[in-house]
Amino acid sequence: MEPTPTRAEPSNGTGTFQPKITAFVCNWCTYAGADLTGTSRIKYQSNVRVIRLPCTGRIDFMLLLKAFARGSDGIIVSGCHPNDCHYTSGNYHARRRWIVFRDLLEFTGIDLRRVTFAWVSAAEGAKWAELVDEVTNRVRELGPYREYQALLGAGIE
Amino acid sequence: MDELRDKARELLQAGTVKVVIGHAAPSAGRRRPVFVRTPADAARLVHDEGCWHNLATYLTRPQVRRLGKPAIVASPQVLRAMLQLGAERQLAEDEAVALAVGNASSIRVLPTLSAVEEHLATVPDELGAAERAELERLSALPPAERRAFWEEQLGRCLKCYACRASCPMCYCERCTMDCNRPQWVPVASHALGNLEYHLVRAMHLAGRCVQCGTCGKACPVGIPVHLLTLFAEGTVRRHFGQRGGASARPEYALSTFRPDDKETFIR
Amino acid sequence: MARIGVFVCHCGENIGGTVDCAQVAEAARSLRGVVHAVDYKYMCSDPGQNLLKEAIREKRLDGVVVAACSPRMHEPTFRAAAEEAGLNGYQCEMANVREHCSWVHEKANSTTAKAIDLVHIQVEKVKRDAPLHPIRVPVSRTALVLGGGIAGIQAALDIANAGNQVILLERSPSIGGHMSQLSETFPTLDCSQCILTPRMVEVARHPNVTLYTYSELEKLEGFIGNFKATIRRRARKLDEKICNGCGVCTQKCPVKKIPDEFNEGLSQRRAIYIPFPQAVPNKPVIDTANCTFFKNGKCRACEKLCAAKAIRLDQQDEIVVREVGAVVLATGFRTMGLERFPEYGYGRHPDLIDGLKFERLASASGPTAGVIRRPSDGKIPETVVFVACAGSRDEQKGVSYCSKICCMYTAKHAMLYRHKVHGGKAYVFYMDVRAAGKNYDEFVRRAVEEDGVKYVRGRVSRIYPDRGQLVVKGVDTLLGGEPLEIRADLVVLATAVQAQQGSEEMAQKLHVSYDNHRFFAEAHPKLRPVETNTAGIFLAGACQAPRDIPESVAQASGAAAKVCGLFSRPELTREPVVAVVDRQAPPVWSSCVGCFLCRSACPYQAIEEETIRTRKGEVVKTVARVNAGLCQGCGTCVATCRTKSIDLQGFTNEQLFAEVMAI
Amino acid sequence: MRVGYYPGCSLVGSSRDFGESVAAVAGALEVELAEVPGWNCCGASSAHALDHLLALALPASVLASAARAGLGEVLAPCASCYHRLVSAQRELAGSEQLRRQVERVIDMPVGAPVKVLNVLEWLERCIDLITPKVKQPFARTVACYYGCLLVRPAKVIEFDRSEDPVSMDQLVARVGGKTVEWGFKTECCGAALSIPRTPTVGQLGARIVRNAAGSGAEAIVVACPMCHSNLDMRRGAIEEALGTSVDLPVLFITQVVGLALGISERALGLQRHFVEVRWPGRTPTATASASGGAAPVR
Repeated sequence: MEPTPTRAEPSNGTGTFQPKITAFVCNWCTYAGADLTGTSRIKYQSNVRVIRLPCTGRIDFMLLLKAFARGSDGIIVSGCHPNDCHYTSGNYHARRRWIVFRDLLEFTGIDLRRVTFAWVSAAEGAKWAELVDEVTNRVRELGPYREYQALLGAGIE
Repeated sequence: MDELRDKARELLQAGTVKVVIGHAAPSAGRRRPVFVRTPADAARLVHDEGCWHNLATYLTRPQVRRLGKPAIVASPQVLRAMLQLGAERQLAEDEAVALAVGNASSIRVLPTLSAVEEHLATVPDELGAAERAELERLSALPPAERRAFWEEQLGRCLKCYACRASCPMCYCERCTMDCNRPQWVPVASHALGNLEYHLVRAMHLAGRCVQCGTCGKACPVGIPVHLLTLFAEGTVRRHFGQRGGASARPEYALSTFRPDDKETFIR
Repeated sequence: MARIGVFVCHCGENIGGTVDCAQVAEAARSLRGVVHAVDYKYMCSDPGQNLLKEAIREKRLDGVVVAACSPRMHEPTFRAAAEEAGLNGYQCEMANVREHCSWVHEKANSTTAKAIDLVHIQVEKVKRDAPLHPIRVPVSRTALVLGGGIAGIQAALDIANAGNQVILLERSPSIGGHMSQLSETFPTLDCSQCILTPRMVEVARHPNVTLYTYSELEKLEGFIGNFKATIRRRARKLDEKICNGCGVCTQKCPVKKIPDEFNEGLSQRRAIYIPFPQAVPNKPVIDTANCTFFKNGKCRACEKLCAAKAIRLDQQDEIVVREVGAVVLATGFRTMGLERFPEYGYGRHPDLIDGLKFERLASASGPTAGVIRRPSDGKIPETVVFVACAGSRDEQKGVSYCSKICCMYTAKHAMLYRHKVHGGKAYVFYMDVRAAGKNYDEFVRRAVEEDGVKYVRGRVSRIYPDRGQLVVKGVDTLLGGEPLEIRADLVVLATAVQAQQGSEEMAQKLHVSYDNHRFFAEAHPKLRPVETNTAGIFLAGACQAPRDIPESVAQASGAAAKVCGLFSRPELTREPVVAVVDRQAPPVWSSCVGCFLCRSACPYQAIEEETIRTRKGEVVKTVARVNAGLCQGCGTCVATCRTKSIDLQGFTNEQLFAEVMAI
Repeated sequence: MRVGYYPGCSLVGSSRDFGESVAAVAGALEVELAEVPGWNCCGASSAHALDHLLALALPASVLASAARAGLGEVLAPCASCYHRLVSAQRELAGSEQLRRQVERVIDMPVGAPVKVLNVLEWLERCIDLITPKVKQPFARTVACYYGCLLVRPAKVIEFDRSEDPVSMDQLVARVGGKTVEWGFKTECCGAALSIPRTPTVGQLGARIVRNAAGSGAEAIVVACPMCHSNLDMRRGAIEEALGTSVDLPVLFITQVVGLALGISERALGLQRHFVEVRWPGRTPTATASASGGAAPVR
């Protein structure tokens, strides 16, 4: 992948560590919820980058691994609350996948404080803002995910 | 042992099967898979502690399929693998005859998957004490030490894929690892790629693993990779009460769900 | 090499005020594959859109990214613009730098940096956008309506009147459903038969409607626009075309004393019978379970007596298969059986009846010609107690919901009784009166104020026979909870409305979901009330939840409108955002191994089997195929597939991978 | 066969006839009744109205002693006792914290779960011992009256059908009797109001007796001391409410079974009844008043 002007850690000029947060969200609930945060002009920190998918059921666990591999310090995965899935059951399947994947990450010693799962509905604009700020602050506390990035060693591409 | 050979001979003589998949002892101590195709050769069959391959692996191999209908010397793990293969439509109801050995003192000939399922109902499906202890030990470690442990272990991985080749459930013609658009996992043996590979393996076996541990035994550099799959399978059993190799019906824990699946971490 | 254009919108101050749009455009220019990048005040304005179109034409762009508002806002706008300029609409992506950036962050470099990242993500995505084309599925313009009650009849008529073919399927020998059993209807007290029978005749006569009574759906295959319905037409044992419905057979048949279903067992019918005088079709049917001939091969009285020689004792069931494009489920409801009420003696007592029985007693065409007589001895009851919520809103009975129609028909019953039996006493035990609806509460008030029906707010704990009467033990919670006993000549239970017999099997046949009370589930409780989760299958009437007549009719027309919309074009077009299973050249053919573990992950049963054969026709293997007609594009199967053999158009693995790598 | 036995206060006091008939039947069936060592009051009818903890602690200590004595099953013939024991058991099983609290009060572990049996349950279990021993089939038509405590609340008691129980009817049938269908199987008899509001008990009882008689029963059969005393001892009040006298004796199910097993009426305590059993072919024994029971309250 070619270098881009923003490969450097985002910085708000204060010099404090600015974590890179990648969010995988479903189109119908969380993405719409984040839109609502915008239309309600609720402010939150700018460290998050949102990847939009149709449904949490589409979120391949490999994507989370790749986000870490690409240097994300924290990850958010969010979709519709149970029962609210636009596709009726995508989020239920996702939930099972997450239960297993999360246990596995823990077992291999990956820092679970850096992976946050949430249900954020299209009406929960405020919750989205809280979620992002909470995760950003937590990950900032934790600092860069050096342990994982160390695995990168030589470039992986 | 004699009984096993007799049964194998009978089947071949009767023409019920064209090949018997089992273990042979080329030299003292060594055990390797053998494909017996003549009644006379049945004498080569051995079965003892030293036979660790999960022979079900060969049931899906095109080269073996070409030999004709097989009988297979089947430990409980092989039988479970057969059921799982059945559930995944890789093995038809009466496509292979199982010669059930192990817990049951005498050999039982199981001509169909339903027979296998019936037989397994009487066989406890438990993790070996050693594995359970090791899993508990690792789970008890502080995260940092667990990470260190796996970093050290997986750091030695050569990406030779012996674990994959030895696994009865890794029959896919194109594994995620061989998928290059996109190149999900870097090909080279590399700390990160190795970790990713083994995480993928574990995830793909969760809910399908028959807990034979063959992958671990197959590793040339002695990485306990089987602990990862055992753990993932254990998670599925713990949370969803579903087991890999429990039946020939397609009930894959990760493509089914219950609205009341319990979890504590989603906020 | 990609030729991507990037267009950064200021949205006036909305974006421009916080994000340095010029810098974003400049940064975009440096991205590999980007050959054109500009910023503009209002991209969605005409000049803005023209900017986009011109650039597409002049720079021969094969993909554009519009960095502006949320795609949920303007994606259609810009995709349309792109199309006009000759670019495939699905090669236009939006970077959401307003809702997700300028509106939620302060003016700062980091905010601009984020905007640049968001653009970069979309650039990587659009580079890998394949041109997609709306999926076209042919539609056979025939609708199958299941159930010949008022809902089914209404749906059938509406669909047929719009010029489409309809097959109306009814399980029993005549259409009409529960409504045909009713005496008068609330809140107008007009006679049910009088308003229903014309509709029954109309639908039967309609040139576009094929009526299959005494028939059942065996199975339904296929998908929206292309269902294949297998129907069993049960043998009436007579030739409908020849039979002139004279009815001689139904009077002369020696087998009497069979409880009459239509009259709820209050009268008796013969083994060959016409369900009721206004039945449609008005042709008899032989009840083979009770017919002497079918028991011991003797009799044949009907055959001998039939002047038209229409009886066909050797007639067999007939299986017909029909192509249909849509299905309307209107299978109706049933009421809770009295055997479910031990506290009321299991309804063993003849004078303890349910609402439908009372309808028959009150109906002019009923067994008592509309005179209210109690079943036990035909005496005209001097005191009648009506019990509302018999089973409804009662967890003990497994019914947590309100049956909705009981308050109204109980008021109607009490009213009718008071009209017919002057000086008779009518009591209604109720939890609370739910009379929401046009002229509904007025109706109940009338029962209380004009017709002197005594409403008692309280539950009935027990009903037991005592010296030729029924003692109703209850409590009046409005009179300080005083226990109360009423000696009644007749007791009418407003039993709970429940899902139709066999609704579960029906749901499984049609792959539609149902709630925990076995009512069919709508696709969305508010916004898609007449659709099911299975495309092309719609709901009408009480098979979805308890409904009264006006609601059933309204919903039926709603479902009909959906069907007509679907039939309005020869083929239906659907979003091409669907999953596809990979196909490759021989000898691989497909990386799918056919484990079909993806199947149960699909909420829409869209995953089918496809057997791949060589040119010589020998089977290579059976692999998965996604039915584009059914797939809704959630992508759950994609994430489930170990071999990465399934991909989701518009959200492919390559795209998402690239997006992550762009961060 | 051996079963734990919790008589409670009634069976050794106001309803000795119940206690005697239970013992007599058990004896005839060669079932040993192992009395719960050091049993105490179950707290019925007052404790749970006053103090929740007390209402739990009393039955809990009975259960604990039973468990300690290694009794897997405990027969509690009195419906109130049965009701209290089961309710407490359920509630404690539901709350770890409550259990610990109660254990502190009674100063012993609640211990292994004990299966509490009411008299009908017990007789059902013994049915194979009973049927072969039936000497003179109980050729009578009776109304089985269950009252409120044996089958309610359904969620807690989980015995028989709360609205329309049948276990007693089945038992009577097994020993040769007939039972009538009637409307008052589980209606309230007034229970503890017997003393504070005797006239009310009279009215409630009146309806029960009237309906039983009206449906052709020769006797009412009960499985609860309260029901019995309210229908038998309070017959005076009942007849006042009815305005006439009704010759309708009230028997305990154990007495019915006992009679069928050929046990003497005296052993079954029949003579303690206030409403004498006057059946054709039966030689009246001395009436209750004569046999030194409490005088009928009129």
